[in-house]
Order: sequence, then structure tokens, then C-alpha cells
Amino acid sequence: MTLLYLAIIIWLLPLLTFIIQIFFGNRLPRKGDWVVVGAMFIDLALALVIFGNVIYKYNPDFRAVLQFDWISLGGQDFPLGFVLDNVTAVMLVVVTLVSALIFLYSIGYMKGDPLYSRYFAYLSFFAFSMLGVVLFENLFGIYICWELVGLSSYLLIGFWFEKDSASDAGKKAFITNRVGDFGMFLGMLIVFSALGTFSLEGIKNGVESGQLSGTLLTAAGILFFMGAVGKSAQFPLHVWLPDAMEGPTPVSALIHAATMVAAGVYLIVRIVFMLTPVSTVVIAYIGGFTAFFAATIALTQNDIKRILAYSTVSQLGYMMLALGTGSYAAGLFHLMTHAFFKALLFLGSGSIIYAMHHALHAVNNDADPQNINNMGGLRRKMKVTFWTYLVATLAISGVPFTSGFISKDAILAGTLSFAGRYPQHFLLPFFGFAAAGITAFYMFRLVFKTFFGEFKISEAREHIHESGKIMTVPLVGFAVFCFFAFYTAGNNSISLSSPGEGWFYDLIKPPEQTAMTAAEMPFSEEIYEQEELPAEPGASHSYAIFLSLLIVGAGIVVSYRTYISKTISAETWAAMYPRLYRGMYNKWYIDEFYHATVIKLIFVWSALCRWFDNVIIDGIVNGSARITVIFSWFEGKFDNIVIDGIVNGIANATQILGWFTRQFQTGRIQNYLVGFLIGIFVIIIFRMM
Amino acid sequence: MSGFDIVFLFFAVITIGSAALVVFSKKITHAAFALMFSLFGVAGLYVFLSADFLAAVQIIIYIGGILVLLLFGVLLTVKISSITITTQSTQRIWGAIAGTGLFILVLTIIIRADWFIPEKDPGDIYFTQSRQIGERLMTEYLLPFEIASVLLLAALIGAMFMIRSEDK
Amino acid sequence: MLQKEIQREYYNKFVELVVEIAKWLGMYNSLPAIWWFIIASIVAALFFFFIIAVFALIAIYVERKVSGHVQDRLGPMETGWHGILQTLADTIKLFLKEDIIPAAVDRKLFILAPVIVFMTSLAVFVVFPFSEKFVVTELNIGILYVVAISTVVVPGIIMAGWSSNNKWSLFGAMRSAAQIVSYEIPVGLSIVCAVMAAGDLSMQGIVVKQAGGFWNWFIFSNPFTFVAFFIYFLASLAEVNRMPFDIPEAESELVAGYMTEYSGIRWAFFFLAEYGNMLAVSIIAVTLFLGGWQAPFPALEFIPGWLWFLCKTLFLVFVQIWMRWTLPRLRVDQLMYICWKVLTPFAFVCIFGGGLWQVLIK
Amino acid sequence: MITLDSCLIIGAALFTLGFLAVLTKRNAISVLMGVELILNAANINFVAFGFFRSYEIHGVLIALFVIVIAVSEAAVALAIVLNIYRNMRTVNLDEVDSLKK
Repeated sequence: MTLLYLAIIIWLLPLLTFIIQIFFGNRLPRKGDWVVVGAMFIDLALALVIFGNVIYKYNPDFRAVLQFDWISLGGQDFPLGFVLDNVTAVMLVVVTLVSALIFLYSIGYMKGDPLYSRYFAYLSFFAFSMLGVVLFENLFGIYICWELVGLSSYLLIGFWFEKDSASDAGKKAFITNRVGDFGMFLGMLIVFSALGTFSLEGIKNGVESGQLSGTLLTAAGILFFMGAVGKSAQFPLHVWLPDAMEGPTPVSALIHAATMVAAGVYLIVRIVFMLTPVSTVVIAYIGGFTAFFAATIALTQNDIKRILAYSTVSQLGYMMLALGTGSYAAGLFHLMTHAFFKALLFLGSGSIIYAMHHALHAVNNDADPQNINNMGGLRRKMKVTFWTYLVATLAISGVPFTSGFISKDAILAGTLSFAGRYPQHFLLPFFGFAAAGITAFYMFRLVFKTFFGEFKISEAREHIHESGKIMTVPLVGFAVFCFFAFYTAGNNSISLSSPGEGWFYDLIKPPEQTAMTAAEMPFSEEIYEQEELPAEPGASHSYAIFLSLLIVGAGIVVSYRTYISKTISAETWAAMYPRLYRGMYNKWYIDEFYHATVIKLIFVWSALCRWFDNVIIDGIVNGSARITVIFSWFEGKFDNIVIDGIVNGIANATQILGWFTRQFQTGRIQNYLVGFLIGIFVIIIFRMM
Repeated sequence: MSGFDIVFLFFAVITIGSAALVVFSKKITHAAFALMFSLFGVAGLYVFLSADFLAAVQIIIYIGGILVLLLFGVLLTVKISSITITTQSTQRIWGAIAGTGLFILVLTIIIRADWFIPEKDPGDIYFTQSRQIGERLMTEYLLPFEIASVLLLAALIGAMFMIRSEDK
Repeated sequence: MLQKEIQREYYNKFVELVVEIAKWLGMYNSLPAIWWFIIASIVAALFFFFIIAVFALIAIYVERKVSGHVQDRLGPMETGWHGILQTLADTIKLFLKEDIIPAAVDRKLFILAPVIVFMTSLAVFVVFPFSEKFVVTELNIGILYVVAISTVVVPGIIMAGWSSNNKWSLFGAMRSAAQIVSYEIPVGLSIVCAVMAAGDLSMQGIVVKQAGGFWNWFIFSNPFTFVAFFIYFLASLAEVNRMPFDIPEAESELVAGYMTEYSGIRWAFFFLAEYGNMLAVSIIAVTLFLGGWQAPFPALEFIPGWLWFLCKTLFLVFVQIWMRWTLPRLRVDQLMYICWKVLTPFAFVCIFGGGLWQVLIK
Repeated sequence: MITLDSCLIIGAALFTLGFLAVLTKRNAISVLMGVELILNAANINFVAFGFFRSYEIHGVLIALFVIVIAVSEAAVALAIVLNIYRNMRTVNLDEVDSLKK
């Protein structure tokens, strides 16, 4: 329990710094950045204490829960609860470590911004919300923090709100997330109406006892996944994530690396016991398709941050794919490794953009500092950035001895074994491997275009400088965590390629499957337990290693030949398949598709209304007018005197009536009140009689 | 008629008499100050109904708050340099008829109705009233309490929004 | 039955005392009981009027002397030994002056205003515990009663200012009303701090909670009430229009504020009310924060409580006089700034922190 | 003398006077005063019923909430009146009849 209280302190500390920062930030020395960053490092230290305790205990079933009553409305209690188990402990370390290093980096990146103190306030608020998502044991609490995460991401993405594009991106992120959250809310309503509780423990018991089952359970699982689709930017709600690059680069790192997008994956991890076979397949297909689809878009982009954004979408697809195909621990594991190398990639890009921006500013060139076509040859100028960037690229591509290799490999092996068991799902491993190859290609394309060759804007070359210590130190810090050894160290040894013996897999056990029988979906990490199941799954692991190495190697080689030795011409390829290229370059027209469907629909509807108005209503009006003309022609033929008499009589009557009613419409409230009172008298006297 | 009845009657007369002054006074400031005495009389009646806490709140909020607001309102909406700020009446005949009718109606209802009065011992509840009010507000009446606080906030913001100068 | 309950609540020590005396004189049965209540009330009012008058006599003299010495001069020296009869002479002058009611004023309100202002400052005295035994009425909502009654002064001041039919009076009255209404908020909040520490609204109850040495006084019992005491003292200075918050009667701008048209005995009422308020403010501060009539050390409890009470109160009165002659007057915007942006937020922090302290430490 | 009926009659009288002020006064602020009288009448009834009929403090609590609402009402209504004064230079209700035009 002590550890749990410690975890709650970790959660509340950013809230405290947020309050301090938002109210007093501008009056503190250095605008209060040291408060926020210092608190985050204290958080990190506390998280490490918890983590150390967990490692020391080495108990896969470790779980501490604190329940308390929050509010009682109309006889219905709404308790809240916090939970601390191994998953939470790992997530705490990931979130606090990434946040701490990014906060530190932000000091350098945001230097001189007019809203400097507010930026740090938002950062702490974001950390507070994210830690809440991690810590709550209760769907209600998770939902609260989930929405707070959405809010703080809105604030951070639209931080430079004087730019229209930034505020639009913030709104887009918020609204897109709302679409997903709506699904999650419906899922919560289903769960609550069926089980009457929001507690995960209670839901688990309810699912086990069969109070919630069948289609309803599947629907609930898919609706929760919808929330995760929004937050984790899965297809088709991924559109906000690339636009979110309008925010400051550390924010992109924070949102894309460890925190906001990970919330969706984490949510699925939390509710994994609710998933039925149907919902897992849905998750797997959406995840796999997203992985592949986003990777193809990333191939052709030129904006450095946009490439990384699509790569994030793709990697999140991987995690969802892993969760959908039953590699529970692998998905979570990839979440952790991805957090570090993606944060590193973003911060490295931030460093590059910072340098480019200053260089271009120095020579008054208004070229885009984020376009990789304007870069090149930076490796000689920015050594630290280059080497750390290279490490992260190797990791994301899945080159051996990096963290990305072991985690991605575990996922691919999981999909292979899944497809081996269910051959009809052969597309899933295909998506996974194809995405791996494409990832290797475009990540190396990015590195080659940025760091190799010659700098494109020659007059600004002299002004490129390495960023300051406050920015490079976090880079190095993250780079350290891209090596495999941190993850595969087990009780006795360090494994080279397989995390199976590492602490992670010992600590993170998949939950017992309650929503489906073991025969339907073996939800275990059996690919690493070769003694027990020697035949197929273990073998698929070694296939996976070879296959993925092959594909990744091919991707890297093609990339080298295209962009360094120029033996393959990218332009030729683009010219050969122009439709394909344009589709990729324009993100498969998803935004346009939304414009064409949602907005067009409204246009079509209004056109329909206009047509109705023009043809039918006007036709009726005109027709009646014509009839009236004919009728009055006949009337005119009749006696003028009679008609005049009637008309005048009606006019006079109307005038008299109008004069009479006008006496009551004085516009004075007091006259109306008298009338009202008289009315009451009449009613009461009438009732009394 | 015991002594307490005399005091009660005194407060009742203050309340009603001042309220009548509010209605019939020609000068609006006189009406406002008469309102003060009327509100004070109501507070006195609360004391007789064993609601001390409410009496204190009545004085703080009505006299210290609303009445001062009204006075400021009077002083800000007319030419304040003269003390002859008058307030005219309209539709006096209708008003008199309606008012008399209303009073007779309500009086009839009060006299006709058979109010059930339980024979219970009041106990000590009125001597720990402020504690009781505090406890009730935090338990049974929590929701109305919160809604009231939101209402106050909304009124505050709304009033400020409406009154701010649009020149800026 | 009902009336018995009411009697139990509202028949107070003072009434009992009067009834005892009446019985001793053999006159009790000659009048209905209620008349003794009314007589007791009148006697109490006269008693406090007397106290305020005597206090004002002394305080004015002290104020003159203190101001004299602060400004490195002697003050009144001619009338009596070291000018000790000066105030008495002034009083006689005031009472003998012609009672002027200007022609253009609103007569009824002009006469009523000083009465209301003086009554409010008089009425708060009935709940103050002067010693363990001597408290006129032990209301269970004592401090709330004090706050309530002291708000009534605002309409009184507006009445005075408006009925004078004079620009300076009106502006002075509006400034004063705005100032009092604003400063009621920090005052109320800091009082809440002490009430939360005591868990009681009754004045005597609050004092009893502070028994047993000065470390139990609320000013020292936790850091937040320590701050709250200073917030209360500063804000209450503003509420009674003392320096450095005496903008409503800034003579260089507004002649004498809402008192401009008043003279003679009516002016004396305002003046008495001002000194009565000065005393009342000190008494509230002493009661809420400085332990009331409690001795600072248990060993000193043989000295009677009212003596301690008197010492503490008069010390605070002296501090007020001292501040008046050392600090310059604030501007209106500075005054509002201090109220809304300094005192009120800090008072909120005090309530919040004091509540946490109550829950966590105690 | 202190009975439920007497309290209710006081309330009724206060209510009638308040209503009369609302009906007949031209000045909007006088009308507001009438509204305050009406609310006070209601409060007296609440407290009286609470005192005589239940020996519980529900009546007092409801009266407290009524006072809170009265505060909001006074603040907002006064803001409206000041706005009307700013736009039309009058607070006489029978001159504020733009609806008619």
C-alpha cells in the first residue's frame, strides 16, 4: 500500500506544479520552469523507487488497490479507485522518464517564448492527466483523465494559437478525439447498465460470471476500442495526429512518444479481459491496416515531423496488431521501447528544426525549416544529434541489438503464430512485415536526406550549429534506452535477441481470458515457452527473426541505393506509378474523403432543399398565383360592388379587431401582470365554486 | 397577550408598515430605506421563529448586500445631484383592485385551510442550529448547495458581463 | 412551551441581574415580565453608551497626545495639567453648539442617519465577553451577529450622504460604502478562519477554546490564523475608515465626506460611532485571535480576566492610533487593489490552509 | 399570538404589498424592491411552516437557498436595469416598450 500512496503522490505532484505555475509562474525566477522540471524529476525518482520495489519483489501477481467513495447521487454510489501493479509501475517509469527528459529539453527549445510559463503549466497538467489514466482502477476515473488528456493536448497543440493552422490543428485533434470518446462513453454506458459498476475488478467479475456476454460484450469491447482508435490515432481517426505537428516539437514528442497516443493502447491493455474473439479480430485488422497504411503515406512525405507522425501512427498500429493477435506483453513492450526511440526522434528533429530555423533566420531565407529537401550534410555540423538520431532510426527499423528489434520481432512472431493457427487471417502478418520493410526504407530515407549529402541552402551552411547542452543531454539520455540490454536483462543473464527471459515478460503476465475460451484464442506468450509447446509457435519466432531481418535489410539497402549511391531513382519510380505516388503523397486522400463525404453530404442536402424550394414550393406558389389570376378574372367579371363591399367589410372588421387587440399589447410588463393576476382570480374562483 | 406577543407585534408592524412605505412612498430613496426597515423586521420575525442563523444571514445579505446594491442602482440611474428623486405609479386603479383581491384571496385560503400541527417536543434542535445547518448542507443538501454555488458564480459573471463598458 | 424555550435562549445574564435587583427592591411583581426585559435592554444600552463616551473622551486625548509626540510637538497643554481637560471642553462645546439642519436636506433621513450609524456601533457590544462572567448576551451565533449588525452601517452612511444634498457628502458616502462593502469580504473570511479553529460561533465559546496560555491563542495556534489575524486587523481598519484607509473623509478632496453638513450633537454621534467602532474592532480582534480575557500564562490567572481584556484591547487601540499618525493615506485604486488582489486571496489561502491544518494536524 | 396563522398573514400582507409594488411602480428599481418583498414573504412562510409543523430545519435551509437565489436575482436584475438605463436613458418601465414598436 505504501507504494500505492507513493504512486498517488506522483500523480498529484504535477497538479500542484500546474497550480503553482498557472497562478504564480510569471513571478517566479526563471518563470518557474525549474518548479515543473524539478517536480518531474522528483516524480521520476519516485517512479524508479516503485519500479525498483517491483523488480525486487519479482511477483507477476503483485497488485495493490485503493478504493474509496467519491460521490453518491440518488442512491447510486460512485466509487473511485487506484491500482498499482506491474503494468502500472512500468508505465509510470516510462511516462515520468519521457516527460522528465522532454521537460528538460523544453527549457532549451522554448527559450524566449512569450508564454513560456504557461507552456510549462500545460505540460504539468498534461503529465497529471496522463498519470491519472495510468493510475485509475476505475473506468470512470480513467474517462475523466482521458478527457483531461484530450483537453491538455488541445491546449498544447494549439499552443501557438495566433497561428491559424495551430489552433485549427488543436480543434481538429479535440474533435476527432471526441468522436472516439463518444464510442468509449457508449461502451461505459453498456458496461454500467449491465453491471452497475465502473471498477475494473467489478467488470472482470461480471464478465467472468457471465452477466455481460455475447454481442453486448463484443459491442462494449469494440466501443472501447473506438475510444482507443481516437486517442491512438488509428485508421480512420488518425487524421488529427499529423496535423498535431503544429504544436511545439517537445509537445509532439510528448504526445507521440510516451503519453497521449499510448493511452489508447494502455486502455486496451486494461480492458483486455473484456475482449471477445470478434473484437480482438477487429482490433488486429484495424491495427494491422493502420500500420501498413500509415507507413505507405510516410514514404513520400517531405516534412520531417510529418514523416515521424505517420511513423507513429504506423507503430501504434503495430501495438494494436499485437494486442489483437494475442501478444499482450509484446504490445505493451513495444509501447515502452517505442516511447523512448520515438521521443528521441522527435527531440532530434526538434534540434534540427531549431538549428535550421536559426540558420535560415540568420540569412533571411524564408525556406521551410522542416522540409527535408532543404537539409543535407548535417552530420558534420550536429554530431550529437546525428548519432542519437541514427541510433533511434536503427531502433525503429528493427536492426538487431536495439530495443526496437526485440519488441517488433515479438509482435511479428505473434502475428505469424496467429496466422499459423488461423490461416484465414494471413493478411495480418503480411501487414506487419510489409510495414516493417517500409518503415526501414522511409526512416533511412529521412536520415540520408537530412544528414548525408550536401546542405541544400548553401549560404546558410555556416550558421548551422549544434543545439545547447540542455537539448543534447536528453537526446543522449534517450539514446541510451534504445539498446536491447535494458529490456532483456533477466534474473540471471542478458539475452541477445529474445526478451522472453527478460524481466519484462516475467513481470507482465497476460490476464486470464474470461471473455473467450482458451481454445478460441490462446492469449499467452507461448512462443517463448518452447519446452511446453515445441512445435509451431516456437518455430514461428525464428522464422520471424529471419524474415524480418531480411525485409528490414532490404528496406535499408533500397533506401541507400536510392538516396546515397543514386543507383535507383525515386523520381522514375514515382513517374512509373503516378497514381500510387500521388495517393501516398496526398495521404490516400483521407482528409479529402472526409471533405467529400461529411461536408459534401451537407452541400448535397442543402442543394436538395434548394431544389425542393425552387421547384415544388415555388411551383405551388406560382400555380396558386396563376389560379388566383384566373379566378379574379372571373371575379372581375362579377359584380364589383359586391366584392368591394365584402373587401371593405373585411378590412373594417380587421381594423376594429386590430384596434381591440392592440389595447392589450402595450409592451408594458405590468399590464401583462394585471392580466395574469385576473386570470388567476378567475381560475381559483372557478375552482372554488 | 403576553410580553413576547407585544414584541412580536412590534416587529410585525415594523415589517408591514415599512413595506407599505416602500409601496406608497413618493421618493424612491425613502422607499429604499423603508425596505431596509422591512427587511430588518423580517429578521426579527425569524428570531421569533427560532431561526437565529437565518436572521443574521438575512441582515448580512439583504441589508448589507442587496439593499446597498439597490441604493447604488438608484444613485446610478438618475441624476443624483438632486434629492427629489420621485417614483410615480401607474395603473393605480387596476393595481388596487388586483392587490386587494389578491390579499383577500390569500387570506381566505389561510383561514379556510386546516393546517395540521403536530404535537411534538421541539427538543434542542434549535439550540445547535448553526451546526445542524452546516451538517445538512454538507450531506442531505449537498446537491442544492453545489447548484447554488454554481448559480452564484453564473450570476456574478453574467452581471459583470452585462455591465461592462463596450467602448473598449 | 414555545415562549419558555425562547426565554431560555434570550433571557440573558443582564436581564437576570436586573430582575434580581428588582426582586431585591420588591418591585418585580408590579410590572409584567416583558417590561423588565425592556428595561434591562435600555439599561444595557445606556451602559454601553456610557462606556463608549468615556472611552472616546480618553481616546481623543490619547490620540492628540500620541499624534503630538509622533510629530515631535507637545499636543494640547493649556487646559488642565498637560491639557487633560481639553476633550471635556470640546465635548461641552459640541453640546452647546447650535443644532443646524440645512434647508435643502431631506429632513427625515438627515435626522435618522446618525442614529442608525451610532446604533449599529452600539449594538455589537452586547455579545462581547468582557470577562468569564460579564457578557450581556451569550448568543450562540455571536460572531455572525456582530458581522450582521456591522453591515447595517452602510445604508446609514449612504443615508447621511444622500440626504445632505451635497456633492461631497454623496461622493464621500459612496466611497465609504464601496470601501466597507469590499472590505467586509476579507474581514468575513479571516473571521471564518478563527471560527474554523474554534468550531464555534459563540464569542464566549471562542474565548474558552483559547484557554491555557498564549500558545493556545488562535493567533499562535497555527500559521494560517496567524496570517488571518493581520488580514483581519488591516481590513477592519479599512472598515472603520481609520488611517491609512480614511479616503471617505479625505479633507483635501471631499471636505469631510458624508459628515460635511453635520454639526453639533449629530456630528458628535458620528464621532462617537467612529470611536465605538475602533473599540469594537479591537475587541473582536482580541476575542477571536488574542485569547479574549485569558491570561497569557496559566500562572498569571489570578489577575482578573477583564484586566487582561482591557490591556489587550487598549494596546490594539493604541496601535491604531499609532498607525494613523505614521502612515500616509492610500489612493482609491490602491485601496481596492489591496482588498481584492492582496487581502482576499490571502484570506482564501488562510481558510483553505487552516481547514487542512484542522483536518491533518489536529 | 405567535401562531402559524399570524405568521402566514404577515407573509400574505408582505406578498400583497410586494406584488402591488411590482404592479404599480414605474421605476424599475422600485419594482425590484417589490420582488424582494415577495421573496421575503415566501421565506417567512417557509420558516413558519418549518417551525410549526416539523420541528426540523428544512424550512430554514430552503429559506437560505431562497436568499442565495435572491442575491443572484438582484445582481443580474440590477445589471439589466443599468444596461437599460445606458441604452434608453430611462428606467421607467412604461417607457421601455421597444417590443411594441
